Amino acid sequence: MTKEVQILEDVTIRFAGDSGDGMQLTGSQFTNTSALAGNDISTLPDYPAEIRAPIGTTYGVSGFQLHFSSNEVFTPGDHPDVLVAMNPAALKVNLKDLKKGGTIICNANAFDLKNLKLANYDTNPLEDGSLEGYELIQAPLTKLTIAALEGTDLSNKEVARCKNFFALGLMYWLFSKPIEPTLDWIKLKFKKNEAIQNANKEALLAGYSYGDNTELFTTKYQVEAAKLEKGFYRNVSGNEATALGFVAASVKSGLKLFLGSYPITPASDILHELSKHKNFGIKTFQAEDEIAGVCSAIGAAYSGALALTTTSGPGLALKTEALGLAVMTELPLVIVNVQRGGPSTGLPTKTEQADLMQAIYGRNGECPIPVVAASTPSDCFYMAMEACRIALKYMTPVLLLTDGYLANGSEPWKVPHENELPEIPTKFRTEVEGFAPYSRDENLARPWAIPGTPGLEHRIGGLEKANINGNVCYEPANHDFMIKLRAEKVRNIRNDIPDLEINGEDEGDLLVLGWGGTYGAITAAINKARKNGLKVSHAHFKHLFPFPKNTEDVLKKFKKILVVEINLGQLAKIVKSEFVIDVLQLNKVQGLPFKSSDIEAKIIEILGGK
Amino acid sequence: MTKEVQILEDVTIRFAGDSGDGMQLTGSQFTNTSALAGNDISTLPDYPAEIRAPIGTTYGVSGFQLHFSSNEVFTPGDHPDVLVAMNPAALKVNLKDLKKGGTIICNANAFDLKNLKLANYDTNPLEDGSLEGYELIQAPLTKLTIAALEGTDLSNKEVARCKNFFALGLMYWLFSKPIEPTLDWIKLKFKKNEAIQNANKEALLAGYSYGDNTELFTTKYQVEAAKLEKGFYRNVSGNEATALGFVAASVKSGLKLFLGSYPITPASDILHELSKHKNFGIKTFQAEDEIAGVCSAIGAAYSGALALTTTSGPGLALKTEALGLAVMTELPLVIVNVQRGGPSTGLPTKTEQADLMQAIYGRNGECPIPVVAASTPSDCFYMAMEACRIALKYMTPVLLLTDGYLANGSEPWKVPHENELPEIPTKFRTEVEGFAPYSRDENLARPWAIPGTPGLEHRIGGLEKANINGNVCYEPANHDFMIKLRAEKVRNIRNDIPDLEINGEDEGDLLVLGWGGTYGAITAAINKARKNGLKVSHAHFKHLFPFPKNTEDVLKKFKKILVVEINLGQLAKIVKSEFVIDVLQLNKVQGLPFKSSDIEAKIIEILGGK
Amino acid sequence: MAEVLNVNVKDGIKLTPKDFGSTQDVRWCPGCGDYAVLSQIQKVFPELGIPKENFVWVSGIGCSSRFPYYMSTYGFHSIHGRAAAIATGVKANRPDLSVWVATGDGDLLSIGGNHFIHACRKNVDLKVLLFNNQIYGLTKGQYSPTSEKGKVTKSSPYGSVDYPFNPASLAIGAEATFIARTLDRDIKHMQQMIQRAAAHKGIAFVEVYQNCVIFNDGAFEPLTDKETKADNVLVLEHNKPMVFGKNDDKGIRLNGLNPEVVSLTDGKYSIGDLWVHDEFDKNPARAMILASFQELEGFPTPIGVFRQISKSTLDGDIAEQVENITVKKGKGDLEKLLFSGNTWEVE
Amino acid sequence: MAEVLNVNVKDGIKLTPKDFGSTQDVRWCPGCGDYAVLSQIQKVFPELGIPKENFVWVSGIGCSSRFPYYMSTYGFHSIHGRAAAIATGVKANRPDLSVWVATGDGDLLSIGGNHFIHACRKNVDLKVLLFNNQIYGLTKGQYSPTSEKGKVTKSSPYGSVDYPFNPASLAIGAEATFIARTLDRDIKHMQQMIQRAAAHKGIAFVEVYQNCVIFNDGAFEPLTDKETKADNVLVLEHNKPMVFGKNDDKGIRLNGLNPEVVSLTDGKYSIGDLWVHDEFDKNPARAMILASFQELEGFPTPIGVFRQISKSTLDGDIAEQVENITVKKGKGDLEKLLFSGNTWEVE
Ligand SMILES: Cc1ncc(C[n+]2csc(CCOP(=O)(O)OP(=O)(O)O)c2C)c(N)n1
Ligand SMILES: Cc1ncc(C[n+]2csc(CCOP(=O)(O)OP(=O)(O)O)c2C)c(N)n1
Ligand code: SF4
Ligand code: SF4
Ligand SMILES: [Mg+2]
Ligand SMILES: [Mg+2]
Repeated sequence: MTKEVQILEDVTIRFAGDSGDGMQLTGSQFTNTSALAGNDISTLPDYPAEIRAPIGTTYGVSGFQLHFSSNEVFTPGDHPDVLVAMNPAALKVNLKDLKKGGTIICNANAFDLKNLKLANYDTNPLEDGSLEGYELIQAPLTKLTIAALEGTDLSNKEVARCKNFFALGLMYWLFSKPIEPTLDWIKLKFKKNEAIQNANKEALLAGYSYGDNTELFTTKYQVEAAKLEKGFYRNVSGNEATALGFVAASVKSGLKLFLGSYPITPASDILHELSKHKNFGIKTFQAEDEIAGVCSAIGAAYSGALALTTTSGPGLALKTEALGLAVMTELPLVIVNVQRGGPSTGLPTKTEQADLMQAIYGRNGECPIPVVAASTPSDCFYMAMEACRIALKYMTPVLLLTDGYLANGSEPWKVPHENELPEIPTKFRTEVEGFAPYSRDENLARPWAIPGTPGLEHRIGGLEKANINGNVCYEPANHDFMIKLRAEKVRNIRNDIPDLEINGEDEGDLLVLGWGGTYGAITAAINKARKNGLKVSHAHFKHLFPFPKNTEDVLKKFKKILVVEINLGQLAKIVKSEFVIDVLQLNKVQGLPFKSSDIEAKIIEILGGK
Repeated sequence: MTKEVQILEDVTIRFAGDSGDGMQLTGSQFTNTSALAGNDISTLPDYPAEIRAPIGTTYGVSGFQLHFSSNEVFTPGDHPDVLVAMNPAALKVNLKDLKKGGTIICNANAFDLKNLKLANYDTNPLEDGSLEGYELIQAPLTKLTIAALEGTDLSNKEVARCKNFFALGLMYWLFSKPIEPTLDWIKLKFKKNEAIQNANKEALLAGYSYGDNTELFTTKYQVEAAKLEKGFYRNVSGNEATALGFVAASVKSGLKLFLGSYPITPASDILHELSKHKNFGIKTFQAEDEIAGVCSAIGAAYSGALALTTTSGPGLALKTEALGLAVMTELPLVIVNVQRGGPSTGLPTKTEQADLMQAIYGRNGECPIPVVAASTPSDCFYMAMEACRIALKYMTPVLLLTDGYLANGSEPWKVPHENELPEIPTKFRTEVEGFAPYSRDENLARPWAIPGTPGLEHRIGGLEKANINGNVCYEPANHDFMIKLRAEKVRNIRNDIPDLEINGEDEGDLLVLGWGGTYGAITAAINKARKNGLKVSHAHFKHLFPFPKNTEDVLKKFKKILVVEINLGQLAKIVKSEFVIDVLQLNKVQGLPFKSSDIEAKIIEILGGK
Repeated sequence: MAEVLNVNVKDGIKLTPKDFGSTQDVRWCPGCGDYAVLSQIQKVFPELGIPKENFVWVSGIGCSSRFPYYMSTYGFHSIHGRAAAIATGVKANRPDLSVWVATGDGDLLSIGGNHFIHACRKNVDLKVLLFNNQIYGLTKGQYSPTSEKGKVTKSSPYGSVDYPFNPASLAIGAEATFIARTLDRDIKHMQQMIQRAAAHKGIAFVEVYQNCVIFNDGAFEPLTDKETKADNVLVLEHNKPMVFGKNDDKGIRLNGLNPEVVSLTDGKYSIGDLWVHDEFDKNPARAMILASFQELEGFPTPIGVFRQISKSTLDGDIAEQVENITVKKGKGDLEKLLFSGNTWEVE
Repeated sequence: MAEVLNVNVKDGIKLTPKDFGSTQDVRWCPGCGDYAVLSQIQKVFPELGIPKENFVWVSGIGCSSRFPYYMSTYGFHSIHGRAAAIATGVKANRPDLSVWVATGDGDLLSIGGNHFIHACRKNVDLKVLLFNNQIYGLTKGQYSPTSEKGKVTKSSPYGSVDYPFNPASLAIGAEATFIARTLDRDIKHMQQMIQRAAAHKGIAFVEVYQNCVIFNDGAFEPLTDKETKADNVLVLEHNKPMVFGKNDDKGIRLNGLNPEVVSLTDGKYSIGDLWVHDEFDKNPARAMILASFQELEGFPTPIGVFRQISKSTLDGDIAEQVENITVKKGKGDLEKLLFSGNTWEVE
């Protein structure tokens, strides 16, 4: 059967099924294959807080959305074009997001009474007409998989588990993707279990040819390669990129990396990733709690490591007392906070941007710590390096903010060559002559004199320090001086960071201001609004404390400013107090990234237009 | 010998000596006596971070300043009129604060070579002319005391230790104070050791008559009683008043008080005070750390206590994660933060106002907690009650900020009668019908259904809650709703608190804005400036989050606003972002309370005038 | 006074396991050992004579810490590591409540270690159930403070370098007054341990070896597998000699302070030579030796009550002090307190 | 590899106590027991053969935690309770340093309890000196986790209701590899303990009974007073029978697991019947019994090394793992790492 091939610019697919159905795997395979085929891509995994919720329940549904395109891609897509639903619960949970008229491909075999009940369906949606208006494709995926694997030695359960590969094969066919990359991957992944290896391979192939042979589809689609910049690419998630950024900073600074951390979702993967690379001299220390995590890192920094600690919101809360110590002792240290839904335990597997205030202000006393944030998964790499650069140059703890969306989401990254990356100069003090632990260089940084250096023995600690000699000092005037000195040191960093960049004209009716993981959604919205003739520009903070020094100039050139954040307006508060200007706000705190359409709608609401 | 008696309006004395010299005791005795004699008073103890630094060193000097007057008193005085210096180190450390031309009364016997050296004096200041311009009175206090106590059974050391009572007697004489209150106190205090009792009594009497007989003084002074409101008074420190406020709140709410705390300077005295009053049904629990302190309080609140936790800056930092839990579970809880010099361990025995940002914003996620602050030592009583009222009415944690200056400083307090204090209604839920753990009353407060109540068994926790039924809920829209609901609940409190009051006209050239312990210094400065014809008024925040609802109206009526704080401008930041207006700032972070003259000078700098 | 100090036990209360089941779906992985604990608790609770409303479950964060949601008693799912601290507050404030802590090896022994050892030393009357699966379940499989050295996990791809805690040793060192161990797969034994914990006045620490099917499957198989169980598990019973093995053919003997595994069939030793378990011994050494079996080659893993001693409780002592002082000084009078100290009148 | 793993000991280093004295004024109260520890450290350090610059002192907050200021080595006066955690970071990063922790009973055992027990179990190569004065000194006299029950202090005006920790028991329970106790007033003994701690590879926990003249004066008087000392203190020595008393007239005998104080003069028992101390016993029971003496009527307080066992260290194992993996996989190559995984080329 030959099918029509239709060319599309842009497709968003969501794979959804039970936690045990392997949707994350299916999604990542499709992602990698599309990437290899040259599409630009963005992904959004979304999994439940439970490890394996009982099969068939709505709260056990795991999803993976990916957006691939022949154009530049900024977000994982607002509304999927295609929903692959492996069971009724997956349909139930995900249908509301599907584009009007979108395609549903579902595993008809899973729509039995038991599963319908578990998903709280009174009637079968495949039959009750409730899916009218969608293109509904009912494929008996389980049965087809079983049929395809007839004769293997695997148990029924094992056979049934291969249905995700069948579905993947079918989707490859539907979107005209090569299956070779996944075949290679299966071979490698299951090299120790040939039976499973073969079964998955057969299922994949069967799914692919099913597409060709079934009458359910009359058309297949093709999304051409995007016009990406020349070079080598790989797909990276934010957490991976963060970890790689630190490895790079370690190599580029010549310092050994030390990570003291306590596992917490969604930050743990940075720990996992770094602990794989011990051959870079990296030491990872899984501490007894977050306090020990940061304290061990402080100890490592004190003794000469490039020291890190990684966590998420509640963990940052626990680390705040120790961060004060790092400020007082002026030690280089990078703290990564992968933000998640709060307050308290909140929505631990969901994304949010509500730790900005905590990052900048959440410590006792006047306790300035530079704060930087990554905008995209691959930007995590560069911001991790940037955080290290600032920490080492200014002898200060630096907070790097990412979020659950960036951490788990992925995008193609044009891999830089080692020699394209900037060096990060370091500076252990060794000369005895003229040494004073709280003397300053031109950046107001104090010397880093590490234990083991003869003649530089000295004492530091959390009590106020006398200027220059660093002794404990209760002198009123010294305290005032040191408080202001620490503030100035951090404020001066604004002279050493890139200007705030503007996407669009540098003046106009509206400036959309953002920071962190909303970058993609804002960019997509702005591009669209500008195409539609609106005078709107976009500026995105990567340095949040201090702000780039041109910030005020940028803001002043726009009639209105809209601050878009996944919180109740934290950046807005800071901008208002810093520049004494009023701003408009768009805030949605749903544990989800913004849809670009939300932002577009808001722009239109402000500026008019369609 | 009859001496001239001169009437003064206003005197500030500072007693200073070695940590072991009993200066805190001497100061408090003088304070109590002056209070009983009807003066208005304000005090400022100032002691070293060391427990007992080696005798004679400058860093071992302990001081106690008191300001007593026949007028209303707002501060412990900017510059002492009289400095009592028990040794060279005490003179060295304190001389710079003494008023030009002020009186120095020093223990001449202590100015021997050893002590001069310990205090780093190259020459004897009593002899080298460096004290010219001051009225220097050299009394051989040690020798006089020994002479007065000749024939007791006490050791030489014990005898010498009585010299502070000799000095006190002399000061009583000099300021025409009765000695009976101290005689009574000595009797009670040393009732178990008659020898010491008698020695102290004799020393006191000897000091007093020495004044009459010596030629060193030609004049004695008298400060008449102040025209205070009628009623019963007692002298209270801020920490005492805080503790009493909580006892009152317990009685007035009918709830048993539970304090979970970990000792920390300068907050520990609240724990000490409350642990004395167990017969009010109060339970105090000295926890293993600050986290256990707040967590035990959360457990107590959950099970129906009026629950408290008390700490200072670094301790608050440790409690922040648990405070998020209290916000999510919407339990009533009062957290007292007695601010001290930061960041980190900073200046632990000194005062500061630099935890405001931490108090309002220092938590992960959108995590609103009402914040109130006391303005004077006795105001701690009322703000402690107010914090309890808000916590119980709105089912929310409430943060009460005081500071080291308020905590240790004292002032006469017109004691309220029990029946003048407001009732604090409480509301355990008992009806089973219609119960839902996250349903809301008119204040958006959820019901307090404590364990032991049949039929109301339910589960709470730190994960996001479904509106009304309180189940764990990962629904995007619910999260957004609950985030906003929690914010609204706290914001609504502005409708239930007193308006921001203005001292002075409600419009003019300058409004001085303050909060917390700067109240006295600002008031004194404003009163003086206004007397000098400047159009300046004062408003002082007791409710910092949310602000009173008339705040914007108040601010708008002034041409300029000056925010005075012992930090780098934290309230200023918040006012700027909240009302998008610019403000002037006066910030001095020296670990000391403001001098009212600093503020006056700033007002003059802004408004002109002398 | 007894009322204030004691958990409210009433006669004639008739409850069934169903009364303790919650309306919420249980969300552990199918096959998780946590289910077993839940059913045994639901089975034992009705028999304790405690009104349902007087039970409180407090937990931290972890798979196991979801426990309170699945009981229809009062429940508090708190934050990671702090369950013991919160439960201490509940119990100190309200000695009339029966307060239970559900916690994991990460929750109790990693981040929560300090609260645990302090609750032990202070003898807070809490029942602490440790779901020890020797792994971090909820965060998807990092090694925990009870994981064996060398364990390969997500955070230790080359094997962990940490020595594990022995939770029983730690509890003994911190002077817990009741220390027991049981197995998720041994339902009857678990019931007994729950009953015993409930009956103890003071901190009752029960370690449950719990299988995590997803991240650490089979960790306790040698102890639960029918084939190997008898040879690997020693069931401690008070006043009974320590016998184990498939045909009760082995025993533990004390040679001085050193335990030895002996055969009962080779004629050298008989039951009379064996170590007789004494739960109530004041000397902590016995329990310590039992706890150390795991580090000894060829020794069985003891389950049962290692130690139970009697001491006053923190919550009881606090309540008693309040009561005594109230009796001595009279019930607090606010008016008097306010006007105490040096007051003076201005007229 | 040895270099990476071991504290840098060099031959021919000539240092004197003066080399370790700081230029800062010592600010403890006159008569404070802390002074004694400082002088003994300054006395022993020159003899250890470790270059001065390789010593690091880490402390928390408390009177005792001022210690680093008074040594002219590298020093870090950190925050309350966290010294062990920070020191762990120092040592894990730099096994070549000799890392010492100065800490108080509040600092180490109250707020710092968790870091302490984890440093014990992981066997981090730290020397931990606990200045146990059974009180919070710096905050002016609240009871501490080692204060006796019933103690009247500022925060317990009616007597504290807490049972104290026994620090040695806790350390045994947490499986510390070296546990010792000494007295501020027994200078020679303290020197020995410091030497022994320094020589131990792994965590060395030394509890010093330290008199706080201001807030808890005389707490250890029975152990330090010339009159009573001999009857109240048992000096543990390896391979020696446990004899004590004014004329060496008493001893400790083990009756089964139970220790007994026996007279050596009434003819019933002689030295040969006494318990012979074995520091190196793997069985933790012995040390546990010694630690429990304090709770037994009429028993002396042991000082000396309770236990010393040998295990690999956390810092050593981490360094070794890094080294092994580097050997196995080759030194990390950033370019390769960046381009690893699925890469593709866009041309
Ligand atoms: C402050 C904080 N740190 C870390 C976490 C992440 N976290 C959640 S559960 C957990 C460990 C779970 O292990 P365990 O206590 O053994 O419970 P299990 O899931 O195995 O039952 C961790 C590290 C958290 N929620 N909060
Ligand atoms: C986070 C924090 N909590 C509390 C304190 C207050 N604090 C300082 S030292 C101390 C206890 C001191 O006792 P200990 O450790 O026994 O030392 P000592 O002074 O007796 O030598 C406390 C509670 C603090 N500095 N930081
Ligand atoms: S991950 Fe393990 S411990 Fe958690 S629910 Fe699943 S099986 Fe149980
Ligand atoms: S208070 Fe006690 S422990 Fe602290 S320095 Fe003084 S005597 Fe020593
Ligand atoms: Mg676990
Ligand atoms: Mg102490």
